[in-house]
Amino acid sequence: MERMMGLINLEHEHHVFNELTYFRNNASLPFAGRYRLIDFALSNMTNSGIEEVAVFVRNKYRSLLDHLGTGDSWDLDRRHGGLFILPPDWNDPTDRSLGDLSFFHNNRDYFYRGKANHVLVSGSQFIANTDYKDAFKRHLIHDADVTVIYTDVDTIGPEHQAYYRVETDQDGWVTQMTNDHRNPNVFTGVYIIKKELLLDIVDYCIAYNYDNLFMNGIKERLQELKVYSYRFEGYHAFINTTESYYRENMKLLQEQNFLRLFQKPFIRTKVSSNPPVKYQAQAVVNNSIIANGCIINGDVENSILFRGVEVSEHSQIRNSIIMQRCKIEEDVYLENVILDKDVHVKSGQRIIGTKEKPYIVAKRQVV
Amino acid sequence: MERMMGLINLEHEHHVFNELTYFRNNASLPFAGRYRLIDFALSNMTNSGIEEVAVFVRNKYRSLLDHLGTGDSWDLDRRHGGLFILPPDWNDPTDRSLGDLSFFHNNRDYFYRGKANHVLVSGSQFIANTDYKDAFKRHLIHDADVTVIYTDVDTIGPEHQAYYRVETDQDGWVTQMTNDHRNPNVFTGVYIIKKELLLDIVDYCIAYNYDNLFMNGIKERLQELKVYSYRFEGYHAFINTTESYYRENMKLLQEQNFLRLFQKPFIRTKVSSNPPVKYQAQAVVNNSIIANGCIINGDVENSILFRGVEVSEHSQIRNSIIMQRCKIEEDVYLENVILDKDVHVKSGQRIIGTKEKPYIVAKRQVV
Amino acid sequence: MKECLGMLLAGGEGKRLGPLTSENAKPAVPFGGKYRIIDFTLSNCANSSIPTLGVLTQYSPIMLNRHIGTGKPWDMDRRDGGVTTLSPAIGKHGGDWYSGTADAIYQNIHFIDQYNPKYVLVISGDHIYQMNYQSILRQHKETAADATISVIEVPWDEASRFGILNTEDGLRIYEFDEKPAEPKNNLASMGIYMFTWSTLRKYLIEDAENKNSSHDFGKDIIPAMLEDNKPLFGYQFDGYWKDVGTIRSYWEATMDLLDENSGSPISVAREDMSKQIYTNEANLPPHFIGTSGTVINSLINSGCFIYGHILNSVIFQKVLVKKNAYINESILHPGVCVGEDVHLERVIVMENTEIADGVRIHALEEEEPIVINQENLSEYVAVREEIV
Amino acid sequence: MKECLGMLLAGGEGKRLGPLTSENAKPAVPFGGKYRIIDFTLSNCANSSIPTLGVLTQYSPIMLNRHIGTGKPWDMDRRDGGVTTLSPAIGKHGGDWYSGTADAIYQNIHFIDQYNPKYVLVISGDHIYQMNYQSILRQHKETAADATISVIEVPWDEASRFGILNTEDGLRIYEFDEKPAEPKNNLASMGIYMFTWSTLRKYLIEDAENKNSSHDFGKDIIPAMLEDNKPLFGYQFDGYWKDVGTIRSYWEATMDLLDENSGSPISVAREDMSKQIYTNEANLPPHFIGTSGTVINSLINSGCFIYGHILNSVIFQKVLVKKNAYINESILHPGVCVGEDVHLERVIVMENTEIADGVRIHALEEEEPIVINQENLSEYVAVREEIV
Repeated sequence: MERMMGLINLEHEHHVFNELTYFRNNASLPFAGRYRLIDFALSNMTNSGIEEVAVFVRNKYRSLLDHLGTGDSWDLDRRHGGLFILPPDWNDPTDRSLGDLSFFHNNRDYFYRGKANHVLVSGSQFIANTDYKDAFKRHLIHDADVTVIYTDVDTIGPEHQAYYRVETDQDGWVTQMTNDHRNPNVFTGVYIIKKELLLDIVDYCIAYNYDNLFMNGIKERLQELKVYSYRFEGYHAFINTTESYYRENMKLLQEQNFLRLFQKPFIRTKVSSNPPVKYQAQAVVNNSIIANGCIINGDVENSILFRGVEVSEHSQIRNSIIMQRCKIEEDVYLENVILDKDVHVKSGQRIIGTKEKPYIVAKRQVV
Repeated sequence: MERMMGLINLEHEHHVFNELTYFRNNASLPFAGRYRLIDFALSNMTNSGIEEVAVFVRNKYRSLLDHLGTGDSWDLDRRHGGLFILPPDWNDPTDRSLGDLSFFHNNRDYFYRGKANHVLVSGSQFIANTDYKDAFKRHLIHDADVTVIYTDVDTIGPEHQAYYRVETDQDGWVTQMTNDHRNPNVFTGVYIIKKELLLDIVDYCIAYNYDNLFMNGIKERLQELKVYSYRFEGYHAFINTTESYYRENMKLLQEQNFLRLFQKPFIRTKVSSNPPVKYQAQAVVNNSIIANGCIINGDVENSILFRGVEVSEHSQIRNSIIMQRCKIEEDVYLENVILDKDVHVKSGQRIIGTKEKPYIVAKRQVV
Repeated sequence: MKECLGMLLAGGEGKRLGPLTSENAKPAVPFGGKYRIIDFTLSNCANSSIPTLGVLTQYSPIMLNRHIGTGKPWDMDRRDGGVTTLSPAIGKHGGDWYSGTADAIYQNIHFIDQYNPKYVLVISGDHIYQMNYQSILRQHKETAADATISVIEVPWDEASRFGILNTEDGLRIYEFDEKPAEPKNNLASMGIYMFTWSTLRKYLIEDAENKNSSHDFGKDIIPAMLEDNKPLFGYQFDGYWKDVGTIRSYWEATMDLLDENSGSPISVAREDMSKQIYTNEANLPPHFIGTSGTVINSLINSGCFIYGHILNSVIFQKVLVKKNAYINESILHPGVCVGEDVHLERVIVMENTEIADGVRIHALEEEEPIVINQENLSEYVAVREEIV
Repeated sequence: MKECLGMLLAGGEGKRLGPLTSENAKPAVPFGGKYRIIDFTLSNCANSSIPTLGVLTQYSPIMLNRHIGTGKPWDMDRRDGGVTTLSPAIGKHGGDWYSGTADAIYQNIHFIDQYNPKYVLVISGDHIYQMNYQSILRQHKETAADATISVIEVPWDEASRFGILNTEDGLRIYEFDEKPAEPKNNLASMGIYMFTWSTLRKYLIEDAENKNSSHDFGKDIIPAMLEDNKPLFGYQFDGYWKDVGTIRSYWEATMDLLDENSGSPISVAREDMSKQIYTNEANLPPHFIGTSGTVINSLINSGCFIYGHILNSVIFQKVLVKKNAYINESILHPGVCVGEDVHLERVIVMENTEIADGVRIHALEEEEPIVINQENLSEYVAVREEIV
């Protein structure tokens, strides 16, 4: 039986999140009221029938370990397969591998162990709710070495700059991957590759001292490999800057976007035991996304509240992202603000950022 | 309710295992046919009713992660509590902590999160099969700040040198911890401490730039703290050199030792799906410990065979430790040998080490 | 050996809950915006470190079994112990359905014996309350009782509706009065029993052999123990406790959740980590309040889309409330879809019911709240049209 | 939606296994030094990626329920699906015990429907074999069959002991012959059925309404489908397959494990990672062979202490064999203790039996192997002493 295994490769992900990633990896950035960025890549994999997923991560992975736990929220707490978080821990003095090749080289066991003969590779910054079953079917039908998933974006923004553009012939075979700013066919960072080939490419890259498996081993060798393309259609976001992070959160406040991202199959995240949201007598909530555990007695508009946020009476929140367990006292006014986890805003405070550059308050601050 | 949480602290463990620990942490050293050293500390904790255990580990922790998995073999795959492996991953530029204090300082969350108000701290090198319920009861009755567990050794060997000796008054309160070679009351590295006090000591040690929580924060402050002693009686081993490793394995071939170590409660380890041992027509096995999955058609005496070892006809194995999945072809003679995992010994080979310095073959060699 | 094993009676049919239990066991009825009734008892066990639990089912257990699953939400997916659902089985002597609460335990003596417990906690899965069972165990051990029964003070004028425990000083029980016409006391049994297993085991076997027995704890086992002058004690509980055995009490207990001063479990769980309520949670997105939505004094769970007006109501997951709908003092179970311009007042809407645009259903203040499902919806709609 | 759901019939009493099933369901009988009979079928499901499985129990299910637990050893402790044990339950129309194999599935139609599967695999938990059910599913889809029945060639002279499938070219079944006096074919049904659920569902409902039916797949459902000329096919299996329904066949299947050329599951599992056998394993230390022990052509599990002589035998976990004991062609179940100077030949010793020093028990070559437990041991010992 043809099967895929999963790999979420966080090496080489470009991101500019400043305060938001001082203490966490970009993959564990909170998103859309109760998720972390990595939930999308991970859920898309399990929704594709994948039963073993590895995560290559170099640093600040503590919150990631905490979030993923035993993998049970994704049904990946398995005796065979399951979830493997693979931080660097290499002790072979003869090892000469560089960049993400170090991860591939030092984790060969993971690839050999599984029954799968294809690998679905993904980053954490392409956000969508999908499965790759159809892409896999076409990958098999065309007997492709690699199938790259791309999407057609309406407006090219700075967050797309870091991704290659895909050019194909009329049959869908990839002819070039470029940085052409006018090409709207943006590679999503997601691709399917034959397992044996992947391991060959690892050897090749190490032999030639390369440090980026996709760039050096696939993109630069398109002529030698059979690389097919698969076009993803559907709601998506690329998130790799504070600006795109804020904008993509806010976009979800348009109902049709929220629906398109969260229709079935559901994205899974770590479960918690928060009770339903309590709206109190003075609550006025409008066009907002509210996660369980919140208690609201104030005025919330165009905002996203993560789990366990408290908003007291006579406070107003506008166009803001309020992360887990923040406490907003009375008579507070917040507009275009991002509060990281556990922020406590004292009574009477007034904070206003801009739409282009929201005001960010780091974790656990009292303001 | 008074409860303990567990901490296995691998920092500051002294060991000289050479080849055996090139690719693994000392805590994951295989022992007694199917265990790893850490199984004893971990099982003793769960057998004491502990439901959350953290492991402080600095490097070569990949085989440990693999061995411990989701913690399910120890019933630690929990939504609340469970098993936390905490390698270093710190990103606070203001952090000045040293030695194991870095682990304590950067993992305060772990201690605050749990319901327990006492911490059972252990290393991985004291091997015993026990629970600490009685020690905990006495710790509570005496309202001790710290209760150190010691044992009375018959013969002092080099493996005991690294451990303090415990001196007490007649009521059992610890008066001194020394390096006195004539004192047979050897500290096991296991102690129970009030959680709040532990966190205070962390602050104290960091304030004074100390780098060893037990030595600087407890041993040097015996006068200020109420440190009680608890004497462990029962079969045990200290394993921190190749010599003690080999000797303590061989000691288990005396039936009464094996029985004393493995009577109830059972030590738990990672389960596998190996079938029962198959003894073939020419098997001659004598005074040996044989783990599941082995197929034996040769002559095995005074030896320990780990899971999945194959011994072909006309081969002889004497006083040896053969780790997982080794394959011994025909007409081989091995005496005083340690084969690490996946070693393949070709037909006709003859290897003889000494009792004091067994011949060690590293992982995956073909000899 | 386990010190204390729990046995949770979840076999009740709950007939007085009407349509709510027509296809579903009472303990599996949704409650509190996110939970099922049994979650409160299961969470009590989890929070009380009672890690080994038998759940006795017999009536329509599929939903219940699926809800409990491996027991993971309550950390009861243990290798040794954990949660086990126990349905009646054929043994050497042929099969029997459970014929009473005591019989249900009797038929599972083998199950209990394999853990060799010293104490057995017998509870039922159809009350809303938060209790740490370690407290009743502690008192049970201190008084060296054979049985300890949790009791709660009820108003004197309601006492005749309950099983009343008549006690001496120190809460020692000398009489059990089932629904007394003239109560001597106002301490009502909560149906929570801590037994010393060796004693209970003996009485269960004797009771099973007694052909005249109804095999009930309250009617047979406790009186038999009292007759033999065994030490039985009351354990006084003074927290929130609510039976949800009728549609009215189910609705009232739900409304209690909206009153932060009622002491009802959800408010307590927010404040106290040791009193969390766990459930087998769907992994749903947060809810979405549209520009036309308003919500006041209500609980809303994840996965909902709210474009209408919600007042004094409890809304479960995956509910859609369209524009200009007006929901007051009502309970919407998971997956309900409420059309535009719908008015509901004092209505309980069962799972996945779709209510078409413009429908209006009201139960009057003095009436029992109306329970709606897809099947009976047309009756109420017809009534409305006639009135019009 | 699940493409294919498994239903495992584990309700059999296994009367012909004598004392082995007096307190234990047949699927829970120990087999192969480490396993229980049902492990082979459960492992087949795990290895075939059939992650959703209903296990139908009714006879003495406690041991079976505890063995299956959350399903973790087979990776079936899943959030959605996984393994569910199904005992008979009281529904709206009162309760019924399962009265036949088809009735057992019929009573669980609601369980199956909730997963909305396209295909349902019906298997039983009392045979020893290794099969990837994906192969039978693949053939079932290719032939667009309504039912595909796994068959195995049996010797012609034994064919009349089996349910024989008479087939046309391409293995299309035109007749099912239950234990034919004069078999037309030697393809025996293995009791493994792949059904298209929509078709099976219809036949189950019809069959349930038929008062004259015995509600059995082989006797009622398959013949009814054949009568309607539905496309039914045989799926030919040619691996190792053994019924362990009698003491003699149980013993023979065990002896097969010692013969590396028999193709029996344990040898296969050693070579082929995709055919592993999983069980709910106790976490025991390796076994210990003392200086006075010898072991030849035998299987020994962990937790044993061997000081005697073991030949052509299978020894389960936690067995102690003392000095000068001599065990030949025997099976020692978990926890057995064999005294000094004991001789056993062709004996099956049940769990936790203690055999005193000097006892000798032999079954002759032509006799059925003797099954010993603590209760009947004295009879055999007495016999021995009389002979002496």
